[in-house]
Amino acid sequence: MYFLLSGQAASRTTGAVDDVMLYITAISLLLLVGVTVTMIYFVFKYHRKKGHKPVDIHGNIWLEIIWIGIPTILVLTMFYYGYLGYKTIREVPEGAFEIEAKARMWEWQFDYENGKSTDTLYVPVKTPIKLNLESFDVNHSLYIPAFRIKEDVIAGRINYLAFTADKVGTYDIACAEYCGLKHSMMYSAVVVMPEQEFASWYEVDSTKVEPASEMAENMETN
Amino acid sequence: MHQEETNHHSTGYGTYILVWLALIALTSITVTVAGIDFGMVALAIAMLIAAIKSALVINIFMHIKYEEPIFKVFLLVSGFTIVVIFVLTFLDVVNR
Amino acid sequence: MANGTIAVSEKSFYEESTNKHSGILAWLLTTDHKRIGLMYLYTISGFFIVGVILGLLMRLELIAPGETIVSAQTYNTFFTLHGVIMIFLFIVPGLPAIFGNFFLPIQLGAKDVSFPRLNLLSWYVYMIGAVLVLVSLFLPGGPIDTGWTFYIPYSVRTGTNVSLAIFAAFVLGFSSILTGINFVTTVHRLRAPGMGFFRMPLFIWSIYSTAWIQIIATPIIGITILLVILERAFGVGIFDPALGGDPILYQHLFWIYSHPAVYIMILPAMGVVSEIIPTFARRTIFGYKAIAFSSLAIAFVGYLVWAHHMFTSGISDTARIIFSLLTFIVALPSGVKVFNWVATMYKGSIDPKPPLLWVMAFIVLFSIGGLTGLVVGSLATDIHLHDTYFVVAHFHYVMFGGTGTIFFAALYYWFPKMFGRMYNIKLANWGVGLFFVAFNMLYFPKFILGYMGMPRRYFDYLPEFTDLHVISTVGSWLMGITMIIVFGNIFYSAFKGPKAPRNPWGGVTLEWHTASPPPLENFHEIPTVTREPYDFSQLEEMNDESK
Amino acid sequence: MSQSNQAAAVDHHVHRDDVGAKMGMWLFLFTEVLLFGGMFLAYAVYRFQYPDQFKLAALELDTTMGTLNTIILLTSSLTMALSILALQKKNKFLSIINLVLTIFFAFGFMVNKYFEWSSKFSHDLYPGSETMLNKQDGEIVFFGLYYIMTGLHGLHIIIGIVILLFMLVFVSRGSVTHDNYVKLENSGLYWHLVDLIWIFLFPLFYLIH
Ligand code: HEA
Ligand code: HEA
Ligand code: CUA
Ligand SMILES: [Cu+2]
Repeated sequence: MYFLLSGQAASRTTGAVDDVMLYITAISLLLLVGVTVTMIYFVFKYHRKKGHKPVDIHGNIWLEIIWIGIPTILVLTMFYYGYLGYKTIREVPEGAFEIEAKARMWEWQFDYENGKSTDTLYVPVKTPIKLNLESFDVNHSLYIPAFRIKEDVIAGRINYLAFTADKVGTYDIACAEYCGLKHSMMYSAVVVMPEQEFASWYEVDSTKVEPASEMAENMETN
Repeated sequence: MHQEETNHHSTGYGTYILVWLALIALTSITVTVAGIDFGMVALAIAMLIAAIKSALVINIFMHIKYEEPIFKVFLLVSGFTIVVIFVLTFLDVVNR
Repeated sequence: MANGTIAVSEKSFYEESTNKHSGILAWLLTTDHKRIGLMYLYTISGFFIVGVILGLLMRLELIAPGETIVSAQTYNTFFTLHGVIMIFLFIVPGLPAIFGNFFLPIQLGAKDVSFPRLNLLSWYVYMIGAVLVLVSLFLPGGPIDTGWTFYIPYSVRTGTNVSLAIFAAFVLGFSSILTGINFVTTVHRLRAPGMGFFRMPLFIWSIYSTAWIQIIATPIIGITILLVILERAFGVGIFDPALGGDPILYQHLFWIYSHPAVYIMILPAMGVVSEIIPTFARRTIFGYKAIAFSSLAIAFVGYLVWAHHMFTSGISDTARIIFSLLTFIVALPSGVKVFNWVATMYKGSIDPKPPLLWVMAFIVLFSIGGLTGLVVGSLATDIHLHDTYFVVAHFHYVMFGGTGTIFFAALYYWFPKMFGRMYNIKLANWGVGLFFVAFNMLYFPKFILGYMGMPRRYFDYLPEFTDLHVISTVGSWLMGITMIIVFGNIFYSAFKGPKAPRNPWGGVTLEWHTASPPPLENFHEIPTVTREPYDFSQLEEMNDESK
Repeated sequence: MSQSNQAAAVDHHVHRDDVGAKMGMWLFLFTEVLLFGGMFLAYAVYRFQYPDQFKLAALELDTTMGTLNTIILLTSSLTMALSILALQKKNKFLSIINLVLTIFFAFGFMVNKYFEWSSKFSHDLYPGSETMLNKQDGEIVFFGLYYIMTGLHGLHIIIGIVILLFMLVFVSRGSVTHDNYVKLENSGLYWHLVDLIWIFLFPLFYLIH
């Protein structure tokens, strides 16, 4: 599934999710093609024009067992695989770098431990990050498609989202929970920087809000 | 479908009055018990008593005892549904 | 299968009425289940077209990023209304209220449902709900803009007419409950002599299972909606986090109904499939009991999986894992059905007339929808795909490709019985073919969009998504043309089509034993059932009778 | 049961199916149970989240009033059941007396409820009031639930009164009789359900200490 987004996996979770996707899709495709081809084959083979006499077959207990049994095994493996991927997504490694991500209609705000506050998320590469999600008004959802992760930002509670970016670059952050008029414009970005660069950015003594990413600006003026 | 079929049993005025007395008695028990501090068990006792009371009402006042078996099956289905909803919701709530 | 059912056809139910009135009043005051079914058909089709036009407008807006034809607020009300109309006015009541009403009593060999007046009341309640939806559009405040899920706290904060619109959903739910009660009672009390549970056609089994979900699940949405209305009116604090409420509890309550509701939508459709395949393969159904019980199983297991809509909402990890597991289990009974249907074609004598073609389209489209349901049922992938176009694609495949397709299949299967006329077969074949192409063009790109990270309920989108959106929009135009052909054929034939015989397809369930259209009390004499539902050895006998 | 049902019924011109009617009523009652079930679920979740605040808030409720109403309602259930039984035994007079008593108790319940609510209101305890907004979250939720659940229950009592008044007319006019009383029986079922719900509401709101 990597082909869908250009480039290699942007984070650990990207690969984990894509693998599960590939697995389920492959099995599903097999089943789908199997069912469709069999059906169409029967329609031609037993077409009324050919004058077969229909045979009343009431059922076959073994067949029923097979087509309950095999799919059961298949879906259990799908579940398990999905569960493994999910663990990768939810586990917060010891000593993760914590950032408060706050949502309001219709913008994001990221507060760092040292008091820095930005509207774009800056993180060091290859470092586990934990975002604590908090809402000022209604529900939102912090979604980073490139990392294949999202978690709702629910009013009145604090959810979390964890990730480790593997590749330097800038990735979109979207809001994935409907939150009113400008829900579709509630974009921001996560800027993944080399560790050094991040450290020097982080140390610059400034609490002023950085300018929004270009993306967010473009969307706003639309 | 004739009347006799639905009007079968031998419930008399007396039975109803007895059941009513039992309901009143259970009510006073539950009120009294609530006055004593049982901590966590209190809720369980209160619910147990409420369950006994409703069993009485359903069985005798509402005649479920004397209806066709399918009615009891229905009752089980709806009771079961409630249990399912509670259990699965609490699966989330308790573990949050 | 039956004896003594030769309808000495004099008057059809169109010519005879349950009341003294004539003209429109004869319809509005009727207690005849067939007329009520038709009244549902007309009104529900009407709302379907409204919903579909909203869909078309949405596609037009989405043909390019930025504002194209409507403003963001209008777009938000569009998808909300599209969702509300499609779910509460079209697809939930659709098959049971139209075809269930019309054919359940006939297939049971009964004169009517258990509570005919209640049946009429359900239709009025439905209409009241529908009118309330429409009224909510025009009151100050404007049309509701919350999405059809009405999530708290947005639905408490927004100034649009949320209360009235969701109250309409409450009323519609009431109608749904009344229909469900009526059908369960009818199945238990009014089966013709000789018709044990295992001689019931599978359509009845599916309607019966559906009716149970309607009874057991709908009250939950009722109370949830009432709570939202009270929250908006008085600030009672049940859901509003500002007052101590829990928005996630709202989501639980909402989905406790709304997940089972998706099986209210699909089960009757599966029942219709189980009718059509034997008729056109002219052999008995494969695995009767497996299909019958899988309906009950779906109704039951469908109750255990609701939180798969909440995998990213912050419910506990334990809950996510168990709900994901249960979600995978719910796919099994659907699989059983699919496999048995295909097996029913084995060694049949297959005549691919339009109803069967619709069913074949259904099997493919529903399988795609269902199998992608597994993708979103898996925890890892759903975290990524939740609230993206992938989900939008999934549910259009199961709802429109599943139930919608079967809506047409049922219409094309039972049309001769309901209207006593026949439609143009060739045009009908074209309709199915075009539908299949248009459908995939319209919705398949949405899977890819979703995987690329396009969230749903988006008025505006990033430029890289444009191409796929354009394909989808063009698909919607093709779909529009298809719909005109499909509906046009039916509409024309209802007035001008050639007279249909009693049994045009060679079906054997009870409805094919009576006249087309049936007389007022369905049969001149209550039939006695002596065979299984799909026993085609009686076909020749039947043909002789009708001569 | 399946075979015989209809066979017996067909030859009657107008087909009457009392078991069917009762079945419909029971199914309807299940929907009521689930309607309240949703509320009880909300109650359970919040009681779990705010155990102490629920206790605190419940102190404001008047246990005596609640107990009194419980007894009234249980007694009305008795008179309801007696009314049906009396009619079955062809004692129309006793049936009417008991029906009137049932309605009387129902009114009594509502009067009691009225005083209870109005005393809350006079203490400025209602959703959105100033006193209320100054309370802790759990207490606000408790009162929200209290008003909605007892309010919804009260609404059912009022509907019940209307139904029972109709029954009173039917029984006195003789359209509900000892061999055709399924309407009265179904009204009874409804009435007992209202009682049943109260059996649970009572300890959950009035008896938390
Ligand atoms: C008719 C309606 C309908 C039906 C039948 C289904 C059927 C299923 N749905 Fe779907 N669903 C919806 C309507 C429906 N859904 C709607 C409307 C939404 C979105 C709501 C919203 O947010 O607005 C939704 C959303 C939705 C989600 C949430 C996605 C999200 O928001 O993140 C999930 C997650 O698990 C899901 C899963 C499933 C599953 C597993 C099935 C299964 O029942 C499918 C079973 C069928 C098959 C599997 C195919 C046939 C079987 C075979 C060909 C062979 C057997 C193979 C195996 C078992 C391996 N659905
Ligand atoms: C049964 C259910 C159903 C059906 C049939 C449809 C049908 C369609 N839906 Fe559906 N849709 C939903 C249920 C359904 N939808 C739901 C529940 C949602 C979620 C809402 C929410 O987020 O809250 C949704 C959301 C939804 C979205 C996502 C919106 C968003 O998230 O931003 C989109 C976007 O493209 C869309 C498009 C369409 C289109 C193009 C059709 C097309 O089928 C329309 C194609 C048909 C035509 C174009 C025919 C035109 C007809 C005529 C011109 C008249 C015919 C003439 C005569 C009869 C004479 N829908
Ligand atoms: Cu914030 Cu959508
Ligand atoms: Cu679901």
